[in-house]
Amino acid sequence: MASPTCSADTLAAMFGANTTNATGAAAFICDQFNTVSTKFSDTTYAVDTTYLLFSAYLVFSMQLGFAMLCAGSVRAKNTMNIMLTNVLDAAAGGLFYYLFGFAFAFGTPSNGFIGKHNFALKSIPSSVFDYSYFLYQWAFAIAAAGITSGSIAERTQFVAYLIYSAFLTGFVYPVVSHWFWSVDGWASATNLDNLFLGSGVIDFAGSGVVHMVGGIAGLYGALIEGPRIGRFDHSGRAIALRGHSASLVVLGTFLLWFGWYGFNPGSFTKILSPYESGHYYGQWSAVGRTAVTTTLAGCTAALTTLFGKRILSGHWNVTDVCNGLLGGFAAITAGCSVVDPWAAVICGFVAACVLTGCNKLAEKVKYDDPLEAAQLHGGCGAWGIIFTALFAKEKYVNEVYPGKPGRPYGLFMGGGGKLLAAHVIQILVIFGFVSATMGPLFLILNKLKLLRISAEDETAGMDMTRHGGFAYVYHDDDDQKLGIPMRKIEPSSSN
Amino acid sequence: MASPTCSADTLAAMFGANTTNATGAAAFICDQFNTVSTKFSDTTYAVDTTYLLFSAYLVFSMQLGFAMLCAGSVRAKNTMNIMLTNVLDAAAGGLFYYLFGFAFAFGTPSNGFIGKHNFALKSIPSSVFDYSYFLYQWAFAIAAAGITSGSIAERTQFVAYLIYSAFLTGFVYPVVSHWFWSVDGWASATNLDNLFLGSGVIDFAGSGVVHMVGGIAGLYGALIEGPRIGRFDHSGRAIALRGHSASLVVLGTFLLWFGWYGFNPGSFTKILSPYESGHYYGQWSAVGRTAVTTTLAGCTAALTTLFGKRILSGHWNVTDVCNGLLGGFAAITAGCSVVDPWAAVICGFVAACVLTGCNKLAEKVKYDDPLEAAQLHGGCGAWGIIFTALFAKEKYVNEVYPGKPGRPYGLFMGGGGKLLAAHVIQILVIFGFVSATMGPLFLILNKLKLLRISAEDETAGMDMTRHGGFAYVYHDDDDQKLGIPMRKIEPSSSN
Amino acid sequence: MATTTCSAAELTPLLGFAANATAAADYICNRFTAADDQFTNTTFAINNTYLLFSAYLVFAMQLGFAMLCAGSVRAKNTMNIMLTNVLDAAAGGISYYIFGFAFAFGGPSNGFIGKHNFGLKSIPSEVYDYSFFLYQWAFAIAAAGITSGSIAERTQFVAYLIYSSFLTGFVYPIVSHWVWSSDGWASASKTSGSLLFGSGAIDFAGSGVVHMVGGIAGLWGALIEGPRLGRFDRSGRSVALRGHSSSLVVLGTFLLWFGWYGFNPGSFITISKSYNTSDAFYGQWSAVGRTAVTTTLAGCTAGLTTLFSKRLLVGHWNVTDVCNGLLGGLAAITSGCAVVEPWAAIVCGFVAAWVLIGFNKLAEKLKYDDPLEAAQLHGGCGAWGLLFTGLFAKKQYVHEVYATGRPYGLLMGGGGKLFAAQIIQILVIIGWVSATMGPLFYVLKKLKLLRVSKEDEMAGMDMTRHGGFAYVYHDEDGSSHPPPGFMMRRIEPSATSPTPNNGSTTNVV
Repeated sequence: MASPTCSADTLAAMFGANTTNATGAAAFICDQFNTVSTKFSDTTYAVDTTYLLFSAYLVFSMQLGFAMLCAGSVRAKNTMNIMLTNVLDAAAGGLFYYLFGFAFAFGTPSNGFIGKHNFALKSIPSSVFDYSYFLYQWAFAIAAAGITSGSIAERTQFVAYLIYSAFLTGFVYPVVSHWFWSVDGWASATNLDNLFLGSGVIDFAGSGVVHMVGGIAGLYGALIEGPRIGRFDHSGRAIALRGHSASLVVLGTFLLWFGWYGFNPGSFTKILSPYESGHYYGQWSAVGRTAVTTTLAGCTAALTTLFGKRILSGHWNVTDVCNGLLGGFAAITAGCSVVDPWAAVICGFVAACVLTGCNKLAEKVKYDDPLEAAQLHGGCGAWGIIFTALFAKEKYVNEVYPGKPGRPYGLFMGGGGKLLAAHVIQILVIFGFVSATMGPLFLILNKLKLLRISAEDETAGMDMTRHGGFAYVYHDDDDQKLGIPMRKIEPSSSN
Repeated sequence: MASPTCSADTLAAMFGANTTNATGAAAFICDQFNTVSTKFSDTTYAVDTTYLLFSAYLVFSMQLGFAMLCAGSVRAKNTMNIMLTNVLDAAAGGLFYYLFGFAFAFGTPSNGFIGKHNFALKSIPSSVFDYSYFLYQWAFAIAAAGITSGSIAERTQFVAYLIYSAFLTGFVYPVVSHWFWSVDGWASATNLDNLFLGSGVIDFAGSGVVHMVGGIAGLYGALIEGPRIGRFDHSGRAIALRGHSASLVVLGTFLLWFGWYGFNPGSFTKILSPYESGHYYGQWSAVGRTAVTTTLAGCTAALTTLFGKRILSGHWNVTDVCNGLLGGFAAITAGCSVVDPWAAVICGFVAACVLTGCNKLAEKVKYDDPLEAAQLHGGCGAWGIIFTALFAKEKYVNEVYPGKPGRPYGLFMGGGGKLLAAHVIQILVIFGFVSATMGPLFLILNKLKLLRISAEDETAGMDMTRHGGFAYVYHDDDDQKLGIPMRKIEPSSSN
Repeated sequence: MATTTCSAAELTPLLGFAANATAAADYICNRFTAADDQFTNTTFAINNTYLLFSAYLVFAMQLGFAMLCAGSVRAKNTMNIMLTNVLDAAAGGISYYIFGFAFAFGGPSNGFIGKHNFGLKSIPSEVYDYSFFLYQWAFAIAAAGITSGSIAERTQFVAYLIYSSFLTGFVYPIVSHWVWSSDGWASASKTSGSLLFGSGAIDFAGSGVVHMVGGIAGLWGALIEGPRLGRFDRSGRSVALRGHSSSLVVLGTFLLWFGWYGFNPGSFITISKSYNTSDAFYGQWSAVGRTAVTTTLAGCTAGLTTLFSKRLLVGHWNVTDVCNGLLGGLAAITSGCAVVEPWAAIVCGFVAAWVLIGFNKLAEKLKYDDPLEAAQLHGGCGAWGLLFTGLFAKKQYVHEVYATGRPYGLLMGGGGKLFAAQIIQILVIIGWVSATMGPLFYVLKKLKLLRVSKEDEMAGMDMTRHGGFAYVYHDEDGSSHPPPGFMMRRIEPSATSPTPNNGSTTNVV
């Protein structure tokens, strides 16, 4: 942006000879202006960092949301197991992403495939990256692993979990994010010198990079493990294995919603960037618009699911509504910053339909995914990528991805098919890469008998067999001794 | 920081006598500059206050985290009791800290021992303190009392709770925070005129001031009360009295983690302070770095605990991992702003070992602490203070505590032993002061028979006897009438 | 804020001495203009950051409501009440986007209803940015959330959908137009025409606009539906129907408290604004901090007051009552939070706790059943909050937050004008909500769309309407064969369809 920097020589010449001390006066004035200019620079750093850090904290709270959503969606006997995986996603992810994940993803300068600098935060902060940026990206990385854990819940050995989680957070996800988000990535929309198809892929906050990656990894895990015991009966009919607590599901969903306000609007990473100097419309408006499109897509998807399920199944089902809502969010994530609010409504509506369709399909092919993660994040994520290529608005694309006027934009907005082509390739490439990495990994784990727990353990529940006890103890052990069947938590005064 | 102040006289002199209206021109230009300067001042206040307020809100959310963590860690029959204590920490703390706590802690000018101004927020806002600063400090104060409530859970009379909580929040904690954080405190690192041992104590966000104070108070409470009934059997073997809900424990832990991002990075209280004008590296980077060190310490501690416990007990235990995580956070709190990220990894690793060791010791000496609060906050807090004295980096110390170049820094970083000496004294002084105040208080309460509830009440649970009923009513009383023992909820199997 | 406007025409003659005065003046002024533009940008960025994060906090209150409501109802209706909370947010999002925001803030308009910006048309503008819409949406859904508590456990889901969209899409936006929009007839920030009593009603963050509206809507709903089965026994004695989980109640309360920091201090909308006082450190940022402090103190005082008075009245240290008291204090301070001193907030909280206790006694006497005490809490304490503002608003703060020369609190020597305006606001809100929501609930009742059948109510709505209970603490197959030592020790939630047994109830207290 224009800044009030000042050249003393120029000004001195203008003052001319009949000023007593032209040079001095000019230097004095220019000093002042330069001070002003540096202070603006300081202020900008402070404002942007404040914005980015609090966004990162919000994204982090999504990990809490995932933990509660997963916990509520599994049966009580596996609650400890799934929550432990969520805590470890964050913890192990923190170390791996610090040591090499961030370097693979954003280390620059590098080739288009993988980054190779900044291991263990070496030479950070720099003029390009600050610590806050690392923190923000870490919070994203752990979200991807959280998605996958839902797909393979209730039947996976804990060791297998540790291995795939490290591999996903430390390698697969960083590489994909390098391709689409790093300035060097081969398909990145910010790789201005060498835009893929003259356009680059617009995956603003990661429908593909985060959600599809997590979802497809989950798909392979769940496919290779096979369904949970009792999920399909002898005649092949699907039997719902309901989660143990709808309260936790709603809690988790709302926390994810809350965190998504860091995920999508936060992906700007800066808020103090005017689009036009001194005007009320700037990046802050775009940030607000992103929050609005996010909200509307989720809301529409939830309502669509509500009425759709009412018609299909006859119930007003809260967990389905929660999943629909999240499907809407996963879909809008790619395009949230470059579409109009009305388009977000369309995005949410279709996302709900995509999710319902994928779920029907999954049932038909006897695919069991306790949290519908592959359908939700994989399916709706893919739709979101397509959606962006259809509805991206010219004005917004140029504002959000500056420095290269005349970019292709959404097909339905008159921007031609180039963006769509790039996005279709994105979907295929992500699908291919995750299949080529996570598929073999799960297969090997399966061969080594490290993937699935034994049938006895599964029936008894992993909490008892692996994690030292059940998650809930609603009444005292003493009471049981009496041999009286207690109906509620009414501890009789024992001894 | 340098600001563009402008003197019209100086400038007029430079323009010189033979100019048409030198004074007018100079006044005009300087007016402009002074306006700019005022606006910078306004902007800085706005940015810093925004940063501080949102940090305060995050710290407040830790109270929610404590409530959930405590609730999940006690048995169902005492849930209402412990949650009530957490709500009251915040509520009573708010009043006491407003009336006198803040004055004791930060009222200035004062002596090195206790503050004596600003009772009931008198003459606030001032150029030193604004309302937001009070709010932030209040959120800290209630955290200390929250820690203690965990140690004495499940067996303490509610009245005793009210008394000690008021005393701790209103007097003990404020005095300690005055010593180490106020500009007048005898051991404060910001007491530039009179630095203790030429160094002052670097307890940036309160491993000692908050965590050790809370933990040691809890230690005395729990020691004087003795263990819960049934915690150690006749032969003296320890019996785990498990909490009733692991979901609440995980929820609480994640909320504490979330809130810790306000606790540690927020302790800068300002973000718009450049270290070097116009450079990308400034306090905003230090804030980000603090968030990163905090994250890494917690993550490492969690992983260490996971594998450590797997080896020691054979389980992958989620509640232990949660405690380990929190131990890592409590430890890094003192040094978070002055150490490198790699040092935070070491801090977390040792913190996990310290916690495991303290727990072993507690079991051996038959000390019963339902939330391991004394071990976790006391033990890891003390380690954190030592850690800071070992690993504090020269550059960071001078940036974070400016105005006095050549401060001592970490022993292992080549900074000599002065800081370590100061920190050892801090540990001893905190231990002594809390022992001398909280110990007698609990003893007197015990003598007055106000401390521990009766054995009957303890067996029946305090919720029933003191709080009007149990926390959970999972089914209707109606059902009981049927006399049929209902075993489960059978969801109509879908089609 | 003063702007650094520099005009080259003004500066050129002053620089008459210079060799090239025009160029020099241009040069200098260009730089000042650039600085000024940057200040504008910076201010927008800061204010939007502030407003957006406040909006996120307010949104977190919806989560708080969901958890509070879930914990306060019986287990068999948990899914139902949580679904209504999710839908408040979702349906509210769509309807507020399409027309709610336009009704509330679409200006220029008349004093009664807004008529621009439907579907966010011509937004962002100089006046409103997207973030303002998001913030107001988060407020709108809070109002509907309040009402859902009053009519919990006995309302048909369809009725819920209808009243919720009517409330969020029409009733609430209109009230907020009156009191908050720059065109509203009772607004204290009215920019054209004369102010109500030369003062306008000061309802800073919505004790009236949000809380009373939600509470009174709930009052009519609960009155028309009547109490839950078993709430009052045959002899008319009240029987407490306790919620199923205090943990969720406490979780919800803390989340609401957390979100309230977005609700009250966030209502300033901007933070980077100087008050142009002699003290450079004092500006809107201080007022924002003060608002957070008054909010905290009012809630804390109300919580403590409730604790001790309930101990005296009932003999228990009751956590759910304390939570409700706390929320009552917060609802009361919402109106005056920005214009009162911290010590006044303590008065506010103290009285709010007694108002709530009083209304609860009254409700019991009148056999009014409100599962979450929403009408008493948000309606009663909200009304007290409006009166409180009329009594305790401080001159200096009113002038800083609104405009100089305004009437202020009666007890602070500011005369009765503000107080009168506040009373009018209370009456008008009661009247308007009664005139709109009352008939709506009545019509729904006539159409038999309001209340569920007795059987459904006994069995619980989760089973009959929402496909199953919220909690399944053990497996169908899990009971199969765990080794005896591994018996799960936990509550056994009970059965499928309990046959209604003559509505007899047990004493749970």
